[in-house]
Amino acid sequence: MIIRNLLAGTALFASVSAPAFADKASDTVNMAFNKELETADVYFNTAREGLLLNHSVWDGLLYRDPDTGEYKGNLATEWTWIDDVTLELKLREGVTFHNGEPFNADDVVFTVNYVTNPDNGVKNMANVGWMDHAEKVDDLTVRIILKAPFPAAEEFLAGPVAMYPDQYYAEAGPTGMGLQPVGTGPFKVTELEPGKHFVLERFEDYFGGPKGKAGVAKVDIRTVPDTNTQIAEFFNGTLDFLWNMPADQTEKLDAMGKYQVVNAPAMRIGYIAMDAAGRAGESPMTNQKVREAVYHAIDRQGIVDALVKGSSIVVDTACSPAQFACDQSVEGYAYDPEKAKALLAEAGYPDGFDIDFYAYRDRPYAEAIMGFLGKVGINANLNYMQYSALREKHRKGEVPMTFLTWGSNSVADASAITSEFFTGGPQDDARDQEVIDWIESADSTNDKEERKALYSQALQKITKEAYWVPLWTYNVNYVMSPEMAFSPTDDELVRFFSFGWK
Amino acid sequence: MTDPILSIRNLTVDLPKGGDRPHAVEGLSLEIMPKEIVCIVGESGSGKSITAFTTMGLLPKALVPSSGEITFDGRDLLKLTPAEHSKLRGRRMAMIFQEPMSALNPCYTVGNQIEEMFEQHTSLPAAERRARTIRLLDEVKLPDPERIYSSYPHQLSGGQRQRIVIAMALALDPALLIADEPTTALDLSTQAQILHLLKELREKHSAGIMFVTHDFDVVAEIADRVVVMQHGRIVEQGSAEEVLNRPRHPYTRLLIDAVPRRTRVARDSLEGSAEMLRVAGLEKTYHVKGSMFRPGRTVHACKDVGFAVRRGETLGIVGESGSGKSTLVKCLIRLEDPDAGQVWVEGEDIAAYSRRALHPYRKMIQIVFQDPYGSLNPRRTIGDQLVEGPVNFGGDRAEAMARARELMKIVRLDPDALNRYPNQFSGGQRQRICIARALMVEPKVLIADEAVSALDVSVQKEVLKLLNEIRDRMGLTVLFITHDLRVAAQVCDNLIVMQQGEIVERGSVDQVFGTPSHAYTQKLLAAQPGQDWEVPDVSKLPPATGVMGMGGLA
Amino acid sequence: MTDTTASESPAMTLSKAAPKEAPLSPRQAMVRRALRHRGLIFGALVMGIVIFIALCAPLLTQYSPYDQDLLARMKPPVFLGGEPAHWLGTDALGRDFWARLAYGARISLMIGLLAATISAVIGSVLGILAGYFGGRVDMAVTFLINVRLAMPVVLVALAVVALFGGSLMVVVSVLGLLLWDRFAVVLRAATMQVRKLEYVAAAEVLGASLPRVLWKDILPNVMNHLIVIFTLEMAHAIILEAALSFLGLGVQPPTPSWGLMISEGKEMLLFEPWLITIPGVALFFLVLSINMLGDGIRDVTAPEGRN
Amino acid sequence: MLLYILKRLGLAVLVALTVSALSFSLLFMAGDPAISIAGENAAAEDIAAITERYGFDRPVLVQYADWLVSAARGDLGRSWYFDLPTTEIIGDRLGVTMTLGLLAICFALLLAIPMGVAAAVKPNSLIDRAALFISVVGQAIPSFWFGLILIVVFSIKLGLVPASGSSSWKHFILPTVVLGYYATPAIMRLTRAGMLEVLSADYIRTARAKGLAPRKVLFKHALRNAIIPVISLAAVQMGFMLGGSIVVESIFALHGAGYLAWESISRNDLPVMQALILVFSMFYILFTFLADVLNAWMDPRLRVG
Repeated sequence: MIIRNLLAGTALFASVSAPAFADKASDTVNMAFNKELETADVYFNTAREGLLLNHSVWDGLLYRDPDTGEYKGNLATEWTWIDDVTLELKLREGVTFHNGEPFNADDVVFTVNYVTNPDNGVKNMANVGWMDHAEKVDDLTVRIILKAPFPAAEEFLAGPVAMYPDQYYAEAGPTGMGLQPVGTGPFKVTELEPGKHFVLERFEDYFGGPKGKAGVAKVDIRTVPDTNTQIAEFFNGTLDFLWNMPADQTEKLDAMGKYQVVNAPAMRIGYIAMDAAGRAGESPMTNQKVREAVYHAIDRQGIVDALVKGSSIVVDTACSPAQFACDQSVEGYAYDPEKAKALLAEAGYPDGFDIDFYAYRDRPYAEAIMGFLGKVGINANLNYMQYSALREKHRKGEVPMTFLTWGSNSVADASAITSEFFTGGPQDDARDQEVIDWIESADSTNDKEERKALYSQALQKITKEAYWVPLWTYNVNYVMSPEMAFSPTDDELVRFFSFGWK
Repeated sequence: MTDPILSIRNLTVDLPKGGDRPHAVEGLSLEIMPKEIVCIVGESGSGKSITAFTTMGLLPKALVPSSGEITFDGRDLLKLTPAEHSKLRGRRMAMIFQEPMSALNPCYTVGNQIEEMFEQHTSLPAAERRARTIRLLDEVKLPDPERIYSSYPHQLSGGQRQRIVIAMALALDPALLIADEPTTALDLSTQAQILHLLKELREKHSAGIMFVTHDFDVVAEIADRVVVMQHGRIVEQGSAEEVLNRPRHPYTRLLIDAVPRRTRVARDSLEGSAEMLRVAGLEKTYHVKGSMFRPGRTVHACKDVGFAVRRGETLGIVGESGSGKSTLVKCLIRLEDPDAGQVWVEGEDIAAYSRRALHPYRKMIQIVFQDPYGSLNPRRTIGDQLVEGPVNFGGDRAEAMARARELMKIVRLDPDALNRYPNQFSGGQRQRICIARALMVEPKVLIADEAVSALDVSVQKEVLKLLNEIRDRMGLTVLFITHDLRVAAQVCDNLIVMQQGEIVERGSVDQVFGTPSHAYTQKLLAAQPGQDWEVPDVSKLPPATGVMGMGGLA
Repeated sequence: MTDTTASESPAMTLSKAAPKEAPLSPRQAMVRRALRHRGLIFGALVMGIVIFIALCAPLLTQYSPYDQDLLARMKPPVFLGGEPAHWLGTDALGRDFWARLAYGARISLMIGLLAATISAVIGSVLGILAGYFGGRVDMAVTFLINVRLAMPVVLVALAVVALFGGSLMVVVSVLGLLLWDRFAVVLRAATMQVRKLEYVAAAEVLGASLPRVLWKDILPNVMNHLIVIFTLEMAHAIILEAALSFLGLGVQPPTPSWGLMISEGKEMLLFEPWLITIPGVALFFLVLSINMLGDGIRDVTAPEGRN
Repeated sequence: MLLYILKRLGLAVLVALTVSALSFSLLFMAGDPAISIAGENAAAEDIAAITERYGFDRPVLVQYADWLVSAARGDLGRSWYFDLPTTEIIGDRLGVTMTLGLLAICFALLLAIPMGVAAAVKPNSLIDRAALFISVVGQAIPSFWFGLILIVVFSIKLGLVPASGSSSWKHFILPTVVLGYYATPAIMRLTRAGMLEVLSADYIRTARAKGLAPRKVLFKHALRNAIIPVISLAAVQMGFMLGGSIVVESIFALHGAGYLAWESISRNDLPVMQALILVFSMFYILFTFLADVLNAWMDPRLRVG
C-alpha cells in the first residue's frame, strides 16, 4: 500500500486535507527564497532575491510603472536633463527612513558618490558605473553627473539604484546595512539572520509613493533551497507563496485545483552562444553554415511547449521582447532538421561532429537541445558547471558552444543585454566590428528613434549571422494560497508591497 | 569411608553432527572424595576438559549431555536449571583455568573481581567483603595484598594472576575445585609454586580437586588418583602410584613411554668434530615504544651471548619465557639484526652482512618453529612451499620437487601430500613438513625453536625421534631451543641456560643436570614437578590388560 | 610460555574435527561454505542479474537511453497504468526509463569497479608496506591515513567536481583517491598480523626476496580482507557517485547514471515518485547485493568471522 | 603523559596543516575566484576590479602563506559571498550541525548498541536477523533517497513532522533519523562482533564460573569490554557525520555548516570552503583524540602502566 503510494504520485495527497493557511488571520505572508542571499545591502549582492528586497525596502529616485512602462517620480518628483550628461532632480519632501532619518539631497549625494567610488568595491558596477557623481543643489534638489550619455539612465534610477540614509550608512557601512537594512520603502526589515531568514513588516510611516502602502502587515522569508521541500511546506501551510516554481510542478499543483497558480513572463531569455570568432581555436562554429544548421536543428517551439511552458515564447532576437529597442521583426531560422543536415554537409561535415557544449542551469533544457543537435549529427558533450566557472571559461574564450541565459537585471532596455555581449568584451563571441559600432553609437545617444534603428540593425545582423541562437523567453510561476491576492508583473520582480488578501 | 563430593555416572556428551565422532565424552564414571586430588590425564581431544566443563555447567551450547548423571551435594547437576546451577558455581564448586593471562577481566581491579564472589553469593557488608578479600590474597601468598587488591590484572604477572584466580575460587570455600590445566601456561618455577599452593590448600580446606592435565610430571607431583582418558572414554583409573608405575592399559603405557627420560641417549663423542657455528659477544636491545599513557622502556634481550657448536652436535638452549632465547634465534637467522657481536658460520661472520650479502648464507641455518599452525602458509600447497627454498637459491623447480618427494618419505609422509594444503594435516604432520621444508636447502645448522612444545606427548616423541635420526643421517648441527628440561635432557649433547638475556650456565647435559653451578639453574631444576617419579620401563611391565570400564573403582 | 595447543577447549575439538573426515583443499572448503551461505548466494544472484542487465542492455531494450521524445514525457510505468511500449515509463525528456536503467547499470558498476580499483591499489600498497615494514614507513603511512581521514570526503569530492567539472573520469578519480583509507587501515593491520606468522619468517629464512614474500606469502593471506574491503568500497563509491549526482555534481547528463536519474526524478518527487523510486530501489539492491557479497566472502574465507 | 599529549597535538596540527595545504592548492588551482565573487550578473569591469582588490594575481604559494598567517591568528578570511568573516558565518551555522550530529550519534548508539548486544547474545535468533537486516539495509540505502522518502511519508502523507527548517526540536527528528541511521550499521556490527568476541573470552567464562547472574556477566563483564572500541568508533563516526551532513542538511534545509558547505561550493565561495574543510578536519582530529582519551579512560590497560 505504502509502496504503491510511493510510486504513484497523486495518491499521496489524497489525505492532504485542505491545508491550514492560517495566515490571513495573522496578516503574514510566508514565503521562501531558494538560495541564500549573501547580504541585504543591494549594492553588494547580484542576486534576484536582492532585487526583490531592494524594491520593497528601499526606493529609487524614479519608479517605472510595471503595467504601462511609464517612468514616474518616486523619491524624486521631477527630473530634467540639463544636458546629455547632467540630470537634475527635485526630491520629495517629508520622506523619512525606517530609522527616522529624514530623506534629503545629502542622502542622494552620499549614496551616488559612495557607490560610484571604485574603492568601495560595489559588486554590481554595471548598475551604477554609468554615473560619475552627484551634486547637491539645495536640500531638495540634486544633480547627477553621468560619465557619458547613457540612455537607460532613467531605467536604472527606477531600478537597482536605491537611496541610502547617509548618516546611518556612513556609520554602519555595507556590513551594517547587510545586517540591519534601513530604507524608505513600504517594508522595513525587523528580523534578519544572514542568508537564512528575513522578516519584513509594514512601514507605517511610508510616504506613500507610487508603490503604495504595503497590503499585508508582514512578509516572512526563509531560505528553503529545495523545490520539493517548498512544495511540501506549501502543502502543510507553512508557506503561502511559491515563486519560481518549475513548469512541471506548477502544472501538477494547478491540476490539484486548490491553489492559485499564476504565470508571468520574465525578462530573462535563453540563448546558445557560439564561438563564431574562433577564440577557442579552429572549431566548426566559425562557419556560418554550421551556426545556421544549429539554428535549424533545434525545435525551440517544441522545447517551449514541452518543458519551458507558461507564457514563454520563442524569440529570434538577442534581447527580450519586453526591452526597449528589441526589434521583434527580426527573422530567424526555422526548425528544419533536413536543412540543418544539408547545411552541415555543405559546410563539410556530412557526418556531423563532436563538440563541447557548456551549460550552467536548466539541465533538462540543455539535454533537450543536445537531443535535437544529436539528430542532425552534432554530438554535443555536456559540461555542466557552476556559473562562475563557465563564465570564466567563456571570458577566456575557451567555450565553443554554450547554453546561457541573461535576465538583464530587469532593466527594460536592450542595452542591458545586447551591449553586454556584443561590444567586443570578453564574452563577445562574434567580435563583429559593424555590430560593435552600431551598438556603441546607439548607447551614446538619447534619441529613442535613432537607438531603435541602430539596435534593429545590430539585432538583424546577429541573428542573420547566427552568432547566437536566441531560444525563448523565460517565465515565472507563482503558486499562492487561495486567500492571497497578488498579480505578478512581467519583470520577474515580486513586489511584496502589492501582496494582499482576497 | 566418607561419601564422594562428586560422583559422575555414565556421562555421555554428544558432539554436534558432522564431527569425527558422535560423543565428546562417552560412558564416563568417576568419583572425587573430599581432600582428594583426582587428575584426569589425556591428550588433546580426549574429552578431559569437557568433563570438567560439564560438571561446572559451562559447556558451549553446541555440546549437550545426553545421558548419565552427575551427583553433587545430593543433586543431579544435569537436571538443574541454568539458574540453579549458577547458584552452585562459585559457592559450592569453583574452577581454575589454564590461561591466567586472559582469565581476568581487564577492566576491573582484581580486588573488585574477587569481591564479586561475596557480592553475588553472600550478604556481607562492604567492609567485611574487603577484609575477606585481603585475607584471601594473603592466603594465596600474594605479597602486599593491599596493593594487589587495587591492581588491574595487566599489572600482575601470570603466576600472580593465577593466584588471584585461585583466591577467587577459594573465596567461599567450595566443596569441589576444578582445575583445568592450571599450570600449563606458566613458567616452571611458577608452576612449582602453584602446585605447592594447591597441595597446601587441600590440607587447609576440605575440598576435593579435579585436576585436568596432560603432563605426567604434574600428575606425579600432585595426584592422589589418576583417570586416563582417550577419545572421550576412560581407559584406566586408579591410585597415582598404581597408574604411574604400573600402568595396565596399552594407551596409558604408550603415554607414559612417551614421556621423555631425564637421561640422555648415549651418543658417540663429538670430540674432533669441526666447529660449525660460533657466536660471540652478541647483543640485542629492544626499545619498546611508549603509548600515550605509558612510557617507553628498553629491554636488553641478549647480553654478550657467546657459544660454539660442533658439527653433529645438538646444543640445547634452555630458559623460561623472557630469557632471551627467542631473540637469540632471531638474530641467528637474521630476522633481527644484532646490535653487536659476531655469528661465524663456516668461517664467515654473517652478523653484519647486508641482506644481499647474506643471501647465500641463508640456507646454512634453517629453522623449525613452534606453532605448527602458523608456520605453513595456508594458501599454498605443501609442494609449493617446499620448493620455495631451492628455487630462491637458484635451483631447478623439477629437481627441487624430486627432492621434496624424497624428503616427504624421510619425514614419513606420503609424497602425495605435496599437492595438498596445510589445513589437511594434523599438528604433528605439519611439524614434519616444516622439518622437510627446512631440509630442502641442505642446511648445516637446524634450529628447532620449541619445535615440539605444542605437540601432544605421543606426537612429540615421534618428532623428537625424527629430528635425532635426521641429525645423524645428515650430519646436522642442531640448536634445540626449549623450556622443557626433560626434553632437553633427552635430546641434547650440551646445554646452555639463559636468564634475562644472559647465559648463566653451560656444559654437558650431565654437568648441567648433575652439578649445576648457577643458582638459577639449581632453582629451575628444583622446580621440576614429579621429580620423585622414575618413569617406568613399560617394556618390562606385565602384559597389558584390555579396556577397563569401572574396574578401577571396585 | 606460549604453549597453547596442549589445552583442549571444546571449540578446538570441533574445529579440528572437520578436516579429518574429508580432506578438502582450502578452495574446495570455501566453495562448499559459499554454497551454503544464503547471503552470499543472494548477493551473487542480484549482482549477477545487474551485471547481466548491464552487459546485455542493447538486447533487453530496443530504445536508446539517449533518445528523447518531448511529446511522451513522464509516462508512468506499466504497473501504474502506463503503456507496455515503455514498461518502466519515460523520464522528463521522454526517454525510455528501462533503457536508462539498464544502461545506467553499466555506469554504476563501472564507477564502482574503477573507483574501488584505484583505491584498492593505493590503499593496499600503502597498507601492506606499512604493515610489513613498520617503523618509519608505518609512521608515514599512518600519517597519510590520518590526513585522508581528516578530509571530509563528500565536501572535498563535491568541491573538486564543482571546480573541475564532472566527467566520468573526474568522478572516478576523485572517489578513487578519496576512498583508499579503509584498504590501508585494514590491510595494514592484517599484514602486521600475517607478518608475525612464522611462515613469513620461514620464507625469509629460505631466502625469498622481499617482493616474493609480499606476493606469495603476504598478499594471498590478506586477500580475503582486500576482497571484502573492495566490495565495501565499491558499494561506497556507487552510493557516493549517486550522492554527488544527486547534489548535481556527479557525472554529466545525459549519461544514464542511477544517481543522476534520482537527481532528475527528485524534481517531481511529490508528483511522480516512481521517477526516484525505481532508480532508488535499483541502487539499493545493487549496493545491498555488493555488501552481502562482501559479507559472504568474509564469512566464507574466514569461517571464524561470524560465529 | 603530558609529553604524549603534546606529541599527539603536534601530530594533529601537522595533519590539519597538510589538509589545509591540500585543500588550498586544490581549490585555488581551479577557476578565477574573482568571477565567483562578482556573481552572476556582474559585468567585466567589476571582475577586473575584484581581481586587483583581492590580489588573485599573486602566486598561489604567496596566497596560501598569507592565509596561513591569518589563520594562525584565528582569522580564516572573509567570505567572498557574504563579505563577512568566515569564522562568524561558520560559528553561526555550527550549532545546528553539532546538534544534528549529537542527536544522530545518540540515535545511532541507542539503536545500535542494544540491538548489537541482543544479536550477539543470541546469534541467529530473530533479533540477530533483525539487527542484520537493519544494518544491511542501512548500508545500502542512499541517505538522500531515504531522506526524501521519509519526507514524503512522515511529513507530507502523515503530516507528523515538518519537512524542513530548524526552528523547533520537531525539525530535527527526520534529519536525525537519516543521519543516525547512516552511522548505525557500523556501530551495530562492531558491537555485535565485539560482544561475540568478548563473550567467548576467558574472563567471561571466569565470571560465569563464579556463579554471577547472567545479567551481571553480560553488562558488567562483557559489555564493559565490548563497548570500548564502540565508543571510539562512535567518536570517529561523529567526526565523519559532521563532514557528511551536507546531503542531509541540504535535503532538510537545515542551515548548518554542511548546508553552508554545499552552498559555498555552488557559490564558489572559496574562503568558506577552505575554512569548512579545515573546521571539519579539526573536528575529526578532535574526535579521534577524544576517542583515544576516552579509550584510555575506559581501558585500564592503557591508563595504568
